[in-house]
Amino acid sequence: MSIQVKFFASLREQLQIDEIQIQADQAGTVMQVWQQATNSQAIPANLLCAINMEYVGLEHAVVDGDEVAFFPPVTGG
Amino acid sequence: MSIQVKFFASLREQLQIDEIQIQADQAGTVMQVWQQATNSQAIPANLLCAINMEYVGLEHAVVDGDEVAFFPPVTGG
Amino acid sequence: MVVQIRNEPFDAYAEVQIMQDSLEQQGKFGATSVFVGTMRDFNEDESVQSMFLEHYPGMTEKYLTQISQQAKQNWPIIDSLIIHRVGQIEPGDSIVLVAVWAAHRAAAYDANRYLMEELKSRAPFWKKEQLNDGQRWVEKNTPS
Amino acid sequence: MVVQIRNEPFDAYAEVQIMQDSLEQQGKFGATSVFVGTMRDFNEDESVQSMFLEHYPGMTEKYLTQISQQAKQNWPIIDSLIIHRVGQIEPGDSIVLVAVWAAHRAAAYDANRYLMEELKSRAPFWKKEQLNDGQRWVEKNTPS
Repeated sequence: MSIQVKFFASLREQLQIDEIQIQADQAGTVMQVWQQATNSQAIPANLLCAINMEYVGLEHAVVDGDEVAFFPPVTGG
Repeated sequence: MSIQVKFFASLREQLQIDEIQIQADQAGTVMQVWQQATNSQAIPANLLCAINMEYVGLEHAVVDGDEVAFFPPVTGG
Repeated sequence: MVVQIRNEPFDAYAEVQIMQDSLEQQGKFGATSVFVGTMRDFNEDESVQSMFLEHYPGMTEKYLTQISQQAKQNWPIIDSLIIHRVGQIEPGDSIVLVAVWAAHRAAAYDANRYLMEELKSRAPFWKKEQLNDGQRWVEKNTPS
Repeated sequence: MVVQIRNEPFDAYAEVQIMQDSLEQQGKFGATSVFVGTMRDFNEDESVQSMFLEHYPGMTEKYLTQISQQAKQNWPIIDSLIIHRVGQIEPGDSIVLVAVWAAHRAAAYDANRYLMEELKSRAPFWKKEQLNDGQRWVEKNTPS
């Protein structure tokens, strides 16, 4: 299973990861994607997550080919 | 006592009076101005009144030199 | 704070830009709320050819100035602009423009809507519509 | 229904006029509500020199399209326009434009504010401010 993982804004700078592709043997959750992609760093307060550009929670299931994104609270407008 | 009286919009057309100056011997109310200016025609529902370009009620006192205006509900904007 | 009554068509968005460029507090406003009322070519299921907008000269300006001052007291706004057409108006013409500049959006939105609701409910303007088969006074404005 | 992300400065009121001129339903809209967010030269008591606006390409357009469709379901509106800047932004530049056309004012006002609140709370954009002595990420938007 191959998952594309993206980080944005202050989170991208803190983790020093822009984008990473991870491989997993079995289906998992967004939380497990975070742990694998960040080497189990602590989850920031107010972390936002999306799968394929739709907001989801940390317990949401991830399937092969998904794009998972992590980012801080948004500040547009 | 001299009072300038103005009528607007549909009311002006119905009464066929644009503007009229009336004389009165003693102080009165907006209601009395209406009666004198219109020969005591019935007061329309939703009649609006102003003295010197400020909204007032029919019982408001009128003094010499006032401009009194009568008009229907407003429909600007 | 600007209030204007116009006898001729005006370009609403150009007017907003002109006033904005003249504001002293450049860099201070983060939020601008603009409302434009435009003449439609139908009303109450009837086609409307044109419209005559009558007003009470003097009282309209006085009233619109009062509500502009009230808006400035009620909300932290930087400036406001009201332009209202009178006279003969064609479909597609701008009838009314209300613009409010503020640091933040809540004040801009709230003050703009306050000005429009006060204008609609109390400013002494009256519309007479020219229909295919005659004319009629618009009897009242909708409350919101 | 138009949603655009722009890398370059845009003239907000000219954009409203261009979209308005292109609407098929000329003579049908009586109310236009426009909101423009502009970059200020200070924030949280500090002078801001410029700003970088990052976004999530693809998700921003998808999200803004979703809320535009939702607005059209929730209110009787004729059309809507959202333009949002990204990249390097200077004080006085327009950041966001939301415009809504409707027959009547309540729908125009309500849908416009809905779009701005949804955009502010959920659209994936992030601001980084350049101050006199360094830079900082804006941590959160105000709720109204």
